[in-house]
Amino acid sequence: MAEPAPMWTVLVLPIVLGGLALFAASLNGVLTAVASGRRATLAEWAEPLRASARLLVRQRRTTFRADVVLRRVGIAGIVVAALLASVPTPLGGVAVADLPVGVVWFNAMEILLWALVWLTGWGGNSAFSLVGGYRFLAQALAYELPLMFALTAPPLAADSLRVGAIVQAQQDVWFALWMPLAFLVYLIGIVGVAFWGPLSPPAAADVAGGVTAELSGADRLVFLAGRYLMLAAGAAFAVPLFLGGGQGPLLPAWLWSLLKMAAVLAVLVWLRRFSLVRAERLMSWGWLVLLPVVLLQVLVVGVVVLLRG
Amino acid sequence: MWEVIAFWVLAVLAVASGIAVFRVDSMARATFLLLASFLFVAGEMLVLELHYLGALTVLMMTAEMAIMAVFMIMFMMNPAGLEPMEMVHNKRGALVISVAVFVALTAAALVVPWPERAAPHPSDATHQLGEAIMRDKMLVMMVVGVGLFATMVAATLLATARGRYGEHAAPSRPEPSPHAHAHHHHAGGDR
Amino acid sequence: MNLQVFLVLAAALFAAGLYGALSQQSIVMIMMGLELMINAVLVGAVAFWYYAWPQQADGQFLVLLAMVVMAIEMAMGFAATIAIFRARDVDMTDLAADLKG
Amino acid sequence: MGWYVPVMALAALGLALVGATYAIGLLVTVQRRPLVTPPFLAGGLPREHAVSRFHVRWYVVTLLFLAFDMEMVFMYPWAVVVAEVGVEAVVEMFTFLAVLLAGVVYVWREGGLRWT
Amino acid sequence: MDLISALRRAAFTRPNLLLVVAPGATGPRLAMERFTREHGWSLADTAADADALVEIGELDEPLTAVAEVLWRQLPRPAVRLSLGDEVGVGEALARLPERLRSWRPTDEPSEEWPEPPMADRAPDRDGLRLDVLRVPLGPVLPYWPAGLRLVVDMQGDVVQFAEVELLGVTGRTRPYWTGETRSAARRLDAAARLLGVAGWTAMSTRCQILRDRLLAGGTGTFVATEVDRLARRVRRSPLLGAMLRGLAPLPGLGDAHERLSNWLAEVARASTADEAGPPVAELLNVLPDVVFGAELSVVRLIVASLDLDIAEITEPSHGGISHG
Repeated sequence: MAEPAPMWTVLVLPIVLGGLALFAASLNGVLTAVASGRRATLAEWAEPLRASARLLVRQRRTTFRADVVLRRVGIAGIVVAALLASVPTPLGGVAVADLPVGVVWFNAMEILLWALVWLTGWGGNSAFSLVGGYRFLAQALAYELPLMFALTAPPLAADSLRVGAIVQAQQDVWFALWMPLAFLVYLIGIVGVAFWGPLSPPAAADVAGGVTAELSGADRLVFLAGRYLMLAAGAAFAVPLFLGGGQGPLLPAWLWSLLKMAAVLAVLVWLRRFSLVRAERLMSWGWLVLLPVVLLQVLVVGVVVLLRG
Repeated sequence: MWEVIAFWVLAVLAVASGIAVFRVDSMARATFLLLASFLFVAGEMLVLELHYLGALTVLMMTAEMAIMAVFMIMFMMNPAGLEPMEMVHNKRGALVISVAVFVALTAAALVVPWPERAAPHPSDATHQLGEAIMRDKMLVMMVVGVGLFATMVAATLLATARGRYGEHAAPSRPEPSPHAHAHHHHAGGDR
Repeated sequence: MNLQVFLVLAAALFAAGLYGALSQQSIVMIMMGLELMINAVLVGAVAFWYYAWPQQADGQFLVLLAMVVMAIEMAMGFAATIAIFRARDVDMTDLAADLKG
Repeated sequence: MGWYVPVMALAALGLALVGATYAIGLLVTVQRRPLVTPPFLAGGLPREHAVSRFHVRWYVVTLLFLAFDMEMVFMYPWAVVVAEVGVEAVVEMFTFLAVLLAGVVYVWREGGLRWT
Repeated sequence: MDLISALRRAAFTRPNLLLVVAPGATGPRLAMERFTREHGWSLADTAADADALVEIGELDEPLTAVAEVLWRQLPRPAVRLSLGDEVGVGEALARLPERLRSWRPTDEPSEEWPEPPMADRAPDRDGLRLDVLRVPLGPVLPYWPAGLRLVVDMQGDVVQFAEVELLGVTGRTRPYWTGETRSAARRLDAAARLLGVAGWTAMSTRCQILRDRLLAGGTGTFVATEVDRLARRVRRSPLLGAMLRGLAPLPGLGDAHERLSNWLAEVARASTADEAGPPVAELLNVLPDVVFGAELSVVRLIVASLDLDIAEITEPSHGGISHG
């Protein structure tokens, strides 16, 4: 069992995750600019910084008789949950804490958003933000179980819940190659956890921004940053689980990890080009399509593990 | 050293949030105080190096308390506690009983000579658990599986209004609820 | 930090849950009290496994069972509450005491 | 216990970062006092408080999720010991899953997954 | 201190706008959308995220009341502008960042708001008597027809009762979409709004670009081929199909997905048929029935799929057409 990692990793993780989140926000800004017919100049890449400055300068806002305590717990909690979710994620072999149950820990941290996003919606005492919070739970009931089973496949093949062991087990072939369905269901789950792209009805424009309908100023900045951090944490965790962590020719391990994380994150950000999915459709797809598919995948992995002996 | 401090801090917080659950007015706060109590207990498990059980408690309890919050908000009179009301009966009697139980249990805990640690700890508690589930606890898991299936069927039967065979088997076009045009002062509009 | 102290913590959580279950009127609040009592069972099981029988997994398995029992209790409790609420438009235990002897 | 010291440090650092953002906000903002207004209702005023008894339509799925979620309790330890225990582990776990999937099919046929 | 002023200068280079549009003032709205698209600004979803409140066209008494409520909901710094026609849009917006930077806190009276009671309960076909929320949809919502307010009573997020109100109908409003190329552009504008509500922002922006090119006198053939390619992609998209198929089937108009496909097919064939669909008044009468029992997201899609131009209604009838 690897010994606990040195403390400097605690300082590196927020920098790496923050950088990935900023990259995701910039890429999203540029894709929107290109879709609107503008050229992808440096100003478009710097859009998130300008937006952050704007939100910091603006006055914060609350609704009357709103539950400010619960809303603040919801907003700040998402940032902390995203950071804690990346605890077992190794950057080229070194993680903040390579827990013996890294996969279960990541699953536990990402499910915290069930409580946190709903609290943000409830805390606004506003019809649109309340509807947004309940939409998040309706979606979560559809993608959460398939995501949990997708998270079970790599540990099954690596005989351990420790992320370091899962990376070792991918010496010859990456898990993404021989369990593609688990990888796909995992990515759908991550897009759902960060309510991004086709799964963004909890914060969609049709209900005036959903859970963000009453957020302004620093509250809005911390909430949207938390959402990007959670998307980055999910994309980053896909690398050790399915893409062989830091393994790759020529470049050092930590650089390979970073490149793969950025690539997965770019694909997830690109998903915003698609239209939304209604909660009712997602519910039947989740239970009647994703769940059997990922169970089949786990069965196949189990049989392969048995044959390999 | 860390362990003892962590234990005491988590223990006090767990009991405090457990008691606070029944003292707050807002149902949302009550539910998430209960979740906080569970998270502190999960912290206690991590202090005892039971990594799997600690993470599992956070995983399962967060989902359950989020669902609990949905039902609490649906069924409680004023969910946000904006108009505090007393929804209790014989509060004093309950207090006396629970304090008596606490004293009795604590006395038992301190008096009875519990068998101290007999054997060294397994290196990987999760592995030990997994081994047990697959071997001598397999029958229990099967019974639990059938129990869960029975729960799904029973809960669905109780909860759904329209059974598959009842008179409104097919969900017909929803009939309009009796709304007079000037509909906002209900006759029986109890708060 | 020994077995006795963990058991006192379990006793405290159990007493808090018992107080809640006895004093509240609404079915859903009583279920919150029951959940807190099962929380005490979790603490007790973990303490016994760590301090008394670490070589076999019965203590850990009891924690899993406690969680399963809690989930089944919640599912059935909510289903019953929905049924009563739909039939009688009320969720107070006092008004649903038909089976009382 | 050594594992969780960096984890707690990271959580504290996360809260510190959020606190710093709010502090910079207070330093830089044009108006420190937050604005208290009614909720945004497309230009209208609310007739009642939004925090109310929200009639969720998918409560049947929550009950199904509670029951099926308990499967995960056994799934993770199972994944760790499959290689050792061998065939009967896979057979047993997938009969367990088959029983639960039967429950899902039942709820689907009862119309639990459609709600409006 | 120069750091803070630098930050404040950077903060307002691309402000968010919240538009309060009078029914007839489609011209300035299109100019506004073109300006924000070309300069990278964005239209705010909610008052909480808006830097400026822009009143477009001639606002009658109810719409002015709406603007007043919204103005008090905008966090500071905030600027209030009103625009009559397309001419003044460009430089009025260009001056906006400067006005925001030079905003100074004036001691506005923070008067109290009327506090609403707790929600009330009502029966529901689901058998559970739970709370009902009255939510006025519109007039100021993303991708929402100007001048329409659909007051819905929701239990959970399912609509139990709907009532149509019309704001800003002053008898002097002239519909903007008249003439040959404009009715083709109208179809593209309606398609852009429906795709926006469905969350397909890339395709919605594409429709807006083609609409503006058509309005600026773009040669018919070039736009037609582009629209044909776009129509094919929209018709074949599985996600959009799952979203729109089967919504609000109306006699002679088909469901939301068919209506969208027909609009784009019409523009592609450049044969803007004279029968421009049923009159708006008739659609408004049908609307409360159609949205009854639907989820809030579905209601938004249905309203966007009907392409309602309130300016076509001449006599100001404020009597709500309600059913539920």
